[in-house]
Amino acid sequence: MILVNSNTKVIVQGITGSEGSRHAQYMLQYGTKVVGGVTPGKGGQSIVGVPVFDSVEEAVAKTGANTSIVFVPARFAADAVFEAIDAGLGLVVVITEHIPIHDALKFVNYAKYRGTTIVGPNCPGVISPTVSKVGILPNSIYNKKGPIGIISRSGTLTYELSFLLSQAGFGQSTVVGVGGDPVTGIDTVETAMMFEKDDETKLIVAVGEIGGDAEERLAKAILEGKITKPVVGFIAGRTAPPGKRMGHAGAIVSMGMGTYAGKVEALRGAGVPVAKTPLEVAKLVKERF
Amino acid sequence: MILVNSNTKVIVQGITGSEGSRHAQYMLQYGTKVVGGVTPGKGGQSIVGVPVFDSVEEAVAKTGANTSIVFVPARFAADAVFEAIDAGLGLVVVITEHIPIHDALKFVNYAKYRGTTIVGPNCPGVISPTVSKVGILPNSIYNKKGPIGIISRSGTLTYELSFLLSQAGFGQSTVVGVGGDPVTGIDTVETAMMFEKDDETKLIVAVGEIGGDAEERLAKAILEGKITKPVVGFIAGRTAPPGKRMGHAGAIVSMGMGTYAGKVEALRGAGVPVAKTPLEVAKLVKERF
Amino acid sequence: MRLLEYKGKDLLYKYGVEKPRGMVISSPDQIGQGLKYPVFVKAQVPFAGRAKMGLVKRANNVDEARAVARDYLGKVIQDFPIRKVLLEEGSPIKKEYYISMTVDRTNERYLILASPEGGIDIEEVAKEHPEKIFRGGFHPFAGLRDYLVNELIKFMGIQGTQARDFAKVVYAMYQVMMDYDAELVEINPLALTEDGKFIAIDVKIMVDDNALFRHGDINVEEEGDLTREELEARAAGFHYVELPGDIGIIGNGAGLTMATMDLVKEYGGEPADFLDIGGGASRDIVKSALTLLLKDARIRAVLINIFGGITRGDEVAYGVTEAIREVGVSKPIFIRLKGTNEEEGRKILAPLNIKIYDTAEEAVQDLMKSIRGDGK
Amino acid sequence: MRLLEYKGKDLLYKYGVEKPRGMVISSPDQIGQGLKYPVFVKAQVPFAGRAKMGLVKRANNVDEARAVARDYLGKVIQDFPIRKVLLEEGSPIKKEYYISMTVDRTNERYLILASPEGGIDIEEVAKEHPEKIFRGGFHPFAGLRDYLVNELIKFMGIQGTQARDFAKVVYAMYQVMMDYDAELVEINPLALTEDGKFIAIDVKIMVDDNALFRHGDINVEEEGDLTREELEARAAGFHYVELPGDIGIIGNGAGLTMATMDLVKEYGGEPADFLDIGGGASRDIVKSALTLLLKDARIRAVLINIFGGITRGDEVAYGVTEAIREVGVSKPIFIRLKGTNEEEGRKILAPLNIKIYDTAEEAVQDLMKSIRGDGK
Repeated sequence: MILVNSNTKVIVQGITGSEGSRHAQYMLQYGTKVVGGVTPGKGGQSIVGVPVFDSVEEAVAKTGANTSIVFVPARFAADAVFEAIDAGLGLVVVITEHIPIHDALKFVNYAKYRGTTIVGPNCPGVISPTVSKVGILPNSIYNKKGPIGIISRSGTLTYELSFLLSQAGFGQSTVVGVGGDPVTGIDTVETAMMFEKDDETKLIVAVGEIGGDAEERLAKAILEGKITKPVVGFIAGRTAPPGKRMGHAGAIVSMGMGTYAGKVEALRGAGVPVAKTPLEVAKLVKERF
Repeated sequence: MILVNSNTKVIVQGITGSEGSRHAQYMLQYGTKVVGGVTPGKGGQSIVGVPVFDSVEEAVAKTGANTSIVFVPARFAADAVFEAIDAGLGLVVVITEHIPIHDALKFVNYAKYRGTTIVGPNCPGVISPTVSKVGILPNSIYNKKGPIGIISRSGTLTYELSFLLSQAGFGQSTVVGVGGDPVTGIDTVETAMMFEKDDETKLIVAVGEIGGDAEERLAKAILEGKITKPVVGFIAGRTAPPGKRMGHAGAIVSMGMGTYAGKVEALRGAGVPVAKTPLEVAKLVKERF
Repeated sequence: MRLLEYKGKDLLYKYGVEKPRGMVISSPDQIGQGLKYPVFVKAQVPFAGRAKMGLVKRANNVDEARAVARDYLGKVIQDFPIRKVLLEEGSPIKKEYYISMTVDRTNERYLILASPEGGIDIEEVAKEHPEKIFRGGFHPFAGLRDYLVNELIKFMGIQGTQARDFAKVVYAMYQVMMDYDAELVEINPLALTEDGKFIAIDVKIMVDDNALFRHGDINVEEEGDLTREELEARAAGFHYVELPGDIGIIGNGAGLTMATMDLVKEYGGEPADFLDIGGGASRDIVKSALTLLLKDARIRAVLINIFGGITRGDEVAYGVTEAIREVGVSKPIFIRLKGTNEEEGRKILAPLNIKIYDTAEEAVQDLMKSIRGDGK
Repeated sequence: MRLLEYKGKDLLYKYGVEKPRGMVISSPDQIGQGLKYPVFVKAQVPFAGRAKMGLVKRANNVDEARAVARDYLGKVIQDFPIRKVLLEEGSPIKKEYYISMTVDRTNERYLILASPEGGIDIEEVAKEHPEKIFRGGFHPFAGLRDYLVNELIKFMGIQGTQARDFAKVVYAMYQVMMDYDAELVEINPLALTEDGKFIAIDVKIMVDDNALFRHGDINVEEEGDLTREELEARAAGFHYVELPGDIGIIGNGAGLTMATMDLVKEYGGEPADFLDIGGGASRDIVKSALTLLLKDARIRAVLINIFGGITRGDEVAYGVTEAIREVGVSKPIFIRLKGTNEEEGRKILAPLNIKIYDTAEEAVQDLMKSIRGDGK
């Protein structure tokens, strides 16, 4: 498994908000070591049985947390992420959506500088089934450990794929929702590289969407021999109309990349079978075992 | 030896200026592999027998340079350093003095982020005697290879110490002028750590000045066992009047650190003998061989 | 959000980038003397290909300009009602450049794209002559640096005092990018006039929707590119795109919604919409979404595909119940419900006698059967 | 460069930090009505301990204020001629805080220092009660972040709407720090008034000398802290500090010059100055430097210690020659010359019949002998 394991000790930033407290509860129910929460000005309270602190630094000092999950509203979220990085946390999972892209650009680079791994923003988080969950993925469908590593750029589609794979008998080592925003922390390729080094993971399922170049870069990494484990792909948006253009610049940068056809061609060119439906993913995985 | 060696291939940023061209010439005379120079808008010329390029990127592409030395005037120097970092150079020696501190703060941190080693600003550079010089240290006094690594915060005092040590029969592995500015790239402790790992270096001479806390931190690193090779110290300013105060803040931060007495006490506490005169340094070194 | 041309020009002008002499009007009566004719009358719309759509015209005098403006101001193009028209004097153009600044998502930094061959065919230039496109990235921690601007100037073949003026344009674009949370600042063409000045002939600025809270001086309705439909969806709290088919689709999350559309197509159906209720939707949002589709006469059946994470099955179920209570069940509804509070949701939906599916495939298969059964 | 109090307050005020009502004058005649008496009359000098030196006085009316101002404006204190006087109304102070922002050189970032116990004894507080000092660093790539300001507010024990006002002060300090290349922004005390407002009672801002080229709005002579001597040295191009002894010292580089002073002391001499000609000094600078010392009646002998890197021996030799040609050799000169263009320098100096030494020790030994020989 990667990113989260039995040593993961989590603080919840924004724990006094409705999403923060609800998902703190769900994580605890799943068995995650949620050791505290942070909401400035609300230190001293206790929520869902864990202590609330005024600052991440204090929370880390008192609980030994090594991971944080951020539920703070978008306009304050960047500040919360910087706080988590400055407190030296190794992993920060940013659930919040609608964070300004310039903010994300800053904290993603700052995290790299300081050695913090960021997952998200705008992501469902990370789960190592039966061991630990740092995210909002529904507990009920994650009850099967196994050899599949899932990387997904889409939130709910992640659950869909995990569910269908578990139903087909394939548990997961870790499921990583890398987030759907234009700028995110670890991306599809970096996550695939982690799975490549993880002994438990025997096969990688990469769930993409139209737009961006994550799948194209994944194909390249496979062709370059950086990823040798079998990969099965799925890309949502085969029938979607083209989205808003980012000016001529967008067209010049992408040069046709980002389309469904382009992504499928790239992946197939790297020997990655691409399923047409989520259910077909399970079929393609089965063929490889 | 550390930092510069026979593989060092240097470009001179600001080579068309009077200092740039003069010291390019001196470095060539010393035997340094000066492979080119950079002055925007002056590409295509040739100065002291080496080609001039418009950009560092171009210079690196055409010459295979891995090191740069910056003679660019203060108000444009930060830009030159950023350019060198972005071009992926491993070592950038910044000779220029009077660079604004906020600029230095940015490029020193940026260099760390991108994996570039910065020496300076406001420094005499680095020399591995008889092998390579990237700096402005006078050629004539560096003709003796040997077991002494010199670290100096002061420019001309560096030459003085090197001269007296060579006269006393002690050649140097590498001499590093780390620069006298408040914010510099590698500092005394980081340089000492490099010498610690360098097989050629058997003894470290640390040349300091009053002000700052470099010597205090060096003492701490020795006490922590990070530096085990013998160290001999010299600190200029025993009789200097106190300088300008940086407000109450300066007093609160320093809390008495930075004085001659404090530095000597710290170094002696770590077992480092501190010479009273430059000549005494040679004597103390001799006692340790 | 894409700013209308005139607003983009105003922002850049504030930072020192010249624009043609002109005026913005929202009524033909506002056109008086003061401009030197002929002028270009440009409908302010937030999409490309305006010239080819006849939305830029030349007018030789006030009367002609008023006539064109009157024509434009009545129009709704691509669901966008034209509310502003820009009148501009012509400029004596010597050469046209292309330049833009944007976010390089892959490398997590900023990117300058530019070409000495600007104009409407810039994408062709990029395709046919990629060597004529300058690509220069810069890191947020370094900021835009002179050395990169110098490289750009050299590439563009600009010299002398014009180099300095061009550098000012580039730094102005950078400031707008930073100060206004822009995702794109594009000038095309940036014209060099006969008398040696740089003028922004057309400007496209996209401001990050998520950062609008920091920019109170941007008026979303007046200056933005939002269509009526988008403004309504924004108010309702979901993301909706109309499509040509007859099967209504509701999903939570863009990926799952798109995958649901793909699945419908795979089984031979035609989606009538893309409707994503987003993450953690309230019952009100679900209710509005379903109501919209139930009232849409084109739609023969509705497929709701929910896999709850932050979205809760009970909230979805309440929203569905309320919509049906209000509008009635005019067409078959197929619901797939999994994830957070799935059980609670099923219980709430039980009185409606709608079958709740465990997988999307089963739901789509039954939906297609029902459509074929009564349609074919 | 340290800005005078009034200038520092003006800068912070521009960013929203309140200051006492008052006025700056450079002549007693400028004092009219308009202020509410009593006022504090504060000489604008760039050093600490002003209150204890009697440079802050209370005036109960215009006449008293004029008298005090007249007294101050004539004075030269610590070589600094008082050119400006600040008159300020008193403030009803409830509590005094200390806060400063500076560069953390060791950790290469910025640093906030603050204490709920501000005032003139802040250094005592720091010594006796280090736990009452807040130290918070922030990285240039992260910038000042709310979370740190929140921690600071908590530490200071500030609550309610005052927390918001205090945060504004901190952000204003940050903006001044960034926008003006400040090395220090210090407010002490920052007063909380009886009616709940924060007011900067005294302000100290140090702007990086090396960055003054970016700040044309700072008038170095009017608003800065330069003494006459420093202004002269700045014009001459070397760094000079007068000391109480009788041996003149010239060196190149601060470290070597200090080490030369140390060496003179070690041999029983007393340096009359610290004079560093810097790196790469021209003959003109060397000439001015030596002329200054030759003309100084306190000085009995001059020691020149040059180890050239970027400084060239020939330039130094020309400067020495020219100074002696102009002023004459009124006292013994001992020159140590090594490094870049040493040989050329020796040749140029040969006609002067001054012995050129190879090491500083030899030069100092001979110098001391000469002094003792004719002095004792």
